[in-house]
Amino acid sequence: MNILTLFIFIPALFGFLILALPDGLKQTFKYITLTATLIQLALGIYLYLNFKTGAEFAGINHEQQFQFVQKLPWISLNMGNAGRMQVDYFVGVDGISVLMLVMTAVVMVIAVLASWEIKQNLKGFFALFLMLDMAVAGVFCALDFFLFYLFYELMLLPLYFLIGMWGGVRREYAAIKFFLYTLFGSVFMLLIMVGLYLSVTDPGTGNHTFNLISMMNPANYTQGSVFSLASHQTLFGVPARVLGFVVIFIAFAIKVPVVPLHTWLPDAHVEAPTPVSIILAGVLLKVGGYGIIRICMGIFPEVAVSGAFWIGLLGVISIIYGALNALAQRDLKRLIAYSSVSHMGFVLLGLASLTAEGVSGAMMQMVSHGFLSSMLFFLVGIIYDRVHDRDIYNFRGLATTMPQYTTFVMIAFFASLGLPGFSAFVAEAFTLAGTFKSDLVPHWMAVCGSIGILLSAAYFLWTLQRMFFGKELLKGGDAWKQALTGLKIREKLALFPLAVLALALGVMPSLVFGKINDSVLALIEFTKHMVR
Amino acid sequence: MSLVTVMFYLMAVIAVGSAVYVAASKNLVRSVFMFFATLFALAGLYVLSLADFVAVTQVVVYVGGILVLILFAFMLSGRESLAVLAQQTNRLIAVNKLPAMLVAMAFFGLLAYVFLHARINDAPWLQEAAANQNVFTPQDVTINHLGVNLMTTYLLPFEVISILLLMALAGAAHLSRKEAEA
Amino acid sequence: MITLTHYLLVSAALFSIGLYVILSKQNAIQILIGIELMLNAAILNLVAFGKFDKINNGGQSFALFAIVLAAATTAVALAIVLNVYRRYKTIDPGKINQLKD
Amino acid sequence: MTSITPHIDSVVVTCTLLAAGLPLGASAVNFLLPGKTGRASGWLSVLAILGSLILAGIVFSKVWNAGEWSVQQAWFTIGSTTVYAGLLFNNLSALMLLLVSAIALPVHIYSTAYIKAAEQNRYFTYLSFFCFSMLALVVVNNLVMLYAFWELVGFSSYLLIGFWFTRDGAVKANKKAFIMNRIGDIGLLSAIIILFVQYHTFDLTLLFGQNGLVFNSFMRNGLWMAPAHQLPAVWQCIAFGGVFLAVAAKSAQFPLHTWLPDAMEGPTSVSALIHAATMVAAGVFLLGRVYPLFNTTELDILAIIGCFTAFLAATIALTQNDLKRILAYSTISQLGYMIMAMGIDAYASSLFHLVTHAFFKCLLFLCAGVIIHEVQHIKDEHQLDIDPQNILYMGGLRKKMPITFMATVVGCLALVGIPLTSGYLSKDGILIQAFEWAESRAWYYEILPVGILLTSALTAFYVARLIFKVFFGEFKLKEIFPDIHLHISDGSWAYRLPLILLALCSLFPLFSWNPLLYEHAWLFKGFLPVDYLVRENVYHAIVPALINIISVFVVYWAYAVYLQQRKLVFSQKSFLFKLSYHHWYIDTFYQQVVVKAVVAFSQALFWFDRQVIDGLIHQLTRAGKLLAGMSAWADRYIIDGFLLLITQVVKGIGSFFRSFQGGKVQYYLYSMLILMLTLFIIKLLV
Repeated sequence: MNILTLFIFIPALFGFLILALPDGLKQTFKYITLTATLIQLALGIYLYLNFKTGAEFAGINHEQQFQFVQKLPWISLNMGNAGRMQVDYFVGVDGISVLMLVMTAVVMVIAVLASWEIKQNLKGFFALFLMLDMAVAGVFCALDFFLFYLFYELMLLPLYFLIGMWGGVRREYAAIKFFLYTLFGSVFMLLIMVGLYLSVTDPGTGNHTFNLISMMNPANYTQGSVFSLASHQTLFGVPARVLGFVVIFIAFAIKVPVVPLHTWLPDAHVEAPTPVSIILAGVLLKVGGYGIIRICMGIFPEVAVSGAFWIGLLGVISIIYGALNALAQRDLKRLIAYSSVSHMGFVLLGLASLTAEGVSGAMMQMVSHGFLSSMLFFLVGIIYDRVHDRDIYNFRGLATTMPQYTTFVMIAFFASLGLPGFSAFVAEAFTLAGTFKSDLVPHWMAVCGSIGILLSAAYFLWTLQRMFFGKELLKGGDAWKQALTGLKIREKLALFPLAVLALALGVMPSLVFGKINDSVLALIEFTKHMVR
Repeated sequence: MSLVTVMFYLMAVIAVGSAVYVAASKNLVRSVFMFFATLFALAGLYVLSLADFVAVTQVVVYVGGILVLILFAFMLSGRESLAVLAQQTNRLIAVNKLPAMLVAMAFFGLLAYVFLHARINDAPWLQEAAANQNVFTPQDVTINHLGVNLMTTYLLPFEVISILLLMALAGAAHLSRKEAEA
Repeated sequence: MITLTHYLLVSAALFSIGLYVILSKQNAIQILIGIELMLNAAILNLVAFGKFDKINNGGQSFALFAIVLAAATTAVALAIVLNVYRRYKTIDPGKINQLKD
Repeated sequence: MTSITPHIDSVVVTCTLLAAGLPLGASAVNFLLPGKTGRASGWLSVLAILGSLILAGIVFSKVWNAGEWSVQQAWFTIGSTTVYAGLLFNNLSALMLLLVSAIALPVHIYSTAYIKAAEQNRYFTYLSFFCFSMLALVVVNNLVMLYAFWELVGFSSYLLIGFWFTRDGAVKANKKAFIMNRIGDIGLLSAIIILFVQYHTFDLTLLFGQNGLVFNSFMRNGLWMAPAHQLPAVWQCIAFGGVFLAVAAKSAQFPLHTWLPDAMEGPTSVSALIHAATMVAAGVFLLGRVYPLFNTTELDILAIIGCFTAFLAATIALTQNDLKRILAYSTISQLGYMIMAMGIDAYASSLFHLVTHAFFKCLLFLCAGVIIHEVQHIKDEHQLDIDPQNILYMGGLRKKMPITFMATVVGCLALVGIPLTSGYLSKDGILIQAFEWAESRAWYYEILPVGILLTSALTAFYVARLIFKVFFGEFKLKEIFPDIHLHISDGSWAYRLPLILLALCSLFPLFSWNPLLYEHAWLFKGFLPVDYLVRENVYHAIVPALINIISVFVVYWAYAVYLQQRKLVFSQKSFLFKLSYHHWYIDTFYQQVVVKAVVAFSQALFWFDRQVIDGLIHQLTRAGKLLAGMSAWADRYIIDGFLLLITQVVKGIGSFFRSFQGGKVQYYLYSMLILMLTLFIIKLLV
């Protein structure tokens, strides 16, 4: 049995188990889910440890360089004159995706631990949760565009219900907004996908193929097809490949999210229950970044190069805009949501630079943000569970009431604002270094990006000062004080590993860089090669 | 203008005016009594048309017979119809009457058109009658001649109508009789 | 000078009024009155033209017949009206519509 | 470049690592064993720093004047760049290592008495962590790690300023301190990135060492040429600007100095260690590290800023009433000296002053701490509503706390620069070199040494004011509240020992056998190029004499004003007094203009986000809904309506004809009549 297949479908298996069990056993559901995610985590660690590095395992555009590959024919339809329609079940990892998988596994465990507070309709919740887990894992493994798209869309459905049914007051609004936004992006991606399918042939069989890796090789495009590099076709007066890039980029930019397309995020985060917020911020945003690397840059590298300025500009705008917006918030969760916008802006900026430093920094930022945003949302969830309020102005002096909690908050905040020793610092510093080094984006973008670091200090410290320090003063008075108990074992169990991970990645960045370096270098080399 | 002319117009106006009142009045009793006026005015017109006997018959049969009959029927039909009638809005031109009004006007227009364009006064048989002295003059005593004619020239119709009257009498009596076994 | 046309116009007016009454009234007795009006209009014509038949007295004779017939029909009609009233408790011809599909 | 001298290598490296690692260990132990450890945690940290001091001494003895060398090990690889973790040994690192641990030890001892037992665990966690960051900062060999520890000292400073986190003032101050330092940090980060891109390395030795990369780069045709890369010349200026921002933030130079006085909200021992002696000197240290980067213009800017800051802070210190704030502004002022010294090429003097200043300013703060501690006791005992740091409540303390008094006097004399103190040696060196520097330039450069001379006079005045207000005259608090009991003393040995130690270090013998000539100080020589030629000129005689005469005069004047109740020249209502008292309104300006503008801007952006961007989305939604509504309407009324119309028409025709068969007599009549009429009309028309 292929380990990736196991990784993907373990959650589904347990999901079916939950569906099959009677409602009387509903107290066991969370343990079942926890077991599933723990198995997944174990598999993830196994993957990480056994992942071979070296230039011959770089992946990116060489199918044979991927590891843990499984390729099975899945849909094969003889369509007469149109040839055979061929969709493969094709999974595999390279340096870029293996880290995403490990991170996903960790975040999922944390999210399950955060799900303890869910009280209603447990069966539905955990079944959807595991379905989401499966879809996310699938997205990161899939090397067939069709499969990728399938999992990509499959993520939407459980999320819609998870937000819409277990969310806050305006959950329907948020869920619909989220759903429509994402669907808007992905529907057009479908068109491009079909266009690519019709343009690309498998060199082995001569059939059209959805194989992502085949799509990266210009030689596989049939002569005169829409997306062929040589044919310079235009659609609506725009070069077809530019259009394809832009459409797919918009789809993933909505996920990231990039500034003019971000407004679903604060609403979705604020309304979503804690575990869903964690998954949303920890994993789903990274699907956007991962997609940009794997698909936008992989298939349309020359457009990524020529459009680097605009991508970088969007990144810089996201960084500063998100940070300034965070500064204006009084809802703690919304503040963190906007800070996510800001931090994910670094990812975009790093990717735009197309330098080894920038792309590695962006990858690091994704992993780092995965852990840190999970931690932040978990922390907000803790306080929200206790008093059902998260307005910053309603709290003061929490450090006196909940010292341990405050310690974790401080770790999370300072790690997020890029204190050296934590992962975000390495990520942001090298993102900026890569940006400055790059010939594709102007130097001033790096300087502007660094202003985001300053602003992040401003909003996090303001929150700390306003909410945690000073004389104890709670809006709910003694009732709140009673409710604001110290951390439970379960909560510590979730927070502690995250803090340790953030610290470990900051002190030993090679944990990440060591695995991704070959792939990143290959990607850079590949884009340069394509441009030539 | 001669007295005859004046009388004609007077009678005509009374006849038409009272007829209009009959049509317009919501009060059935009033309209029935106003119908008297019409009938009297018509009797007057008969006289002016030199038909004294017809005028007398008109008064006797209609006023003395038919109208009394109508009043009886009306009273027998009970308060209810009165009440229904009293409820009707007292407007001359009610919307639901408008089609009827229009049709009636149109018919009047039609008739007037025909009468005005027919040039009846110049009809050949009238000229002939005038030439043969076959026209009543106010000095004539008509009633003798009429009696003779009824019994001679118009004997058959006279008898047939008598039988018809008898049948009507019997029929009316039969109809108005209380139904014992109904 | 009063000509035939005058009589005809008066009779036309009476006829039209009778017509109107018949069309618009919802009371059988009033409708009957309308019929009488129309009959009288016809009789007026008979009388008016009868003036020019001194020898045969056709107009006046038939005017007499008509008057008598009118009386007869009225009597029968009223009897019918009474019966109708007894059966339907109304004398509105519009409401006696059992023939309607 | 990595000239490893084998025989001292391993010992020195181990010692250095241990010296930095011991406080980290102490900090970690304290952090992980929270709760009721109480004083034990304090002693753990003291032992750790004592160990550091000894190790630092060993390192110093082996590294001082032994050339420059470094060791390193690959840390991680990113792309094709390998980032190393390594140590750099030269005179500067060795000296700083020793200095930091030497200052830290007395402060640690002092703190064991100063901080309540219940809070010691947390306090020493932070303090040891600071020592670790600071010690590491001075020995690392590359810019990435330099930046990391640079920010970590800022972070530990943040923790310590806000140590009493229930006080609003403290937490606001630490937020301010961190954010202002962050401005410097991003400057430094930008500079590091620029250097990295330009030279493809982070290594300090490679960059700034003898014949390093920086020496081999030059400007040509508006381009900044380096061996491997070139950038537009403006980026060199930006790199300088970044470094300057970093220095200004960390060393509290204008315009980023306002955080330092606020930082006095922290415990006094912290102020002594971090905000007087060590961390704030890190800016000067950084300048020392990257010194070769700057060109003449940039150095001039540094000198001007330093001189201006020195003057500015001195004028502010004249009128402050808060004991610690006076010292804080004095610190800013002295840091200005150092920066200026860097700017005028007096590299060695600057570092010399850094060291001497560290001792005497730390001493002054600790003295202040003792005083404040005693007043605080009175306050707590009698439930008085007073500010224990306000010098207006003090007076006549010299008899009650003789050791403190003596120590303060020594510190103050050193600060003013009276002969026989260390301050005299270092400060006079700066002044003399300032005059020399100005001499070789245009006349208007003279404003710098004159300004700094003026600042010296101002220093003498505020120092005298402080001493007279605090130690002479009568105890004012007793006058205001006559029924209080006083039992003021110098405190326990944990207070006295550090004071005595530091006071001794503030005198000349530690630095030079000759109390009058700064050129003879061993420390000074350690930073000079080998071929440095001592230029004997007239300034060496005139300047020290001038300063001392002025100082003595000013001190006497202050004595006259404050003790003999002569009238003050400046009225408290005058503009100058207000300007000084309100710190030149700089803080007000930042708060009112900068902060408010940023906050307002962020609110506006949020409004924009909600109303415009999200509003656009909502409008789109509404448009979509409208479209849907329209098509639904069309579906219902046009497409469906058409079918409905047909049925309606058929039905209408049907009922029209049916109405003729309605059983209503009058309708039959109607139809008959209308038909007749119609026929007639047709007949008539045709």
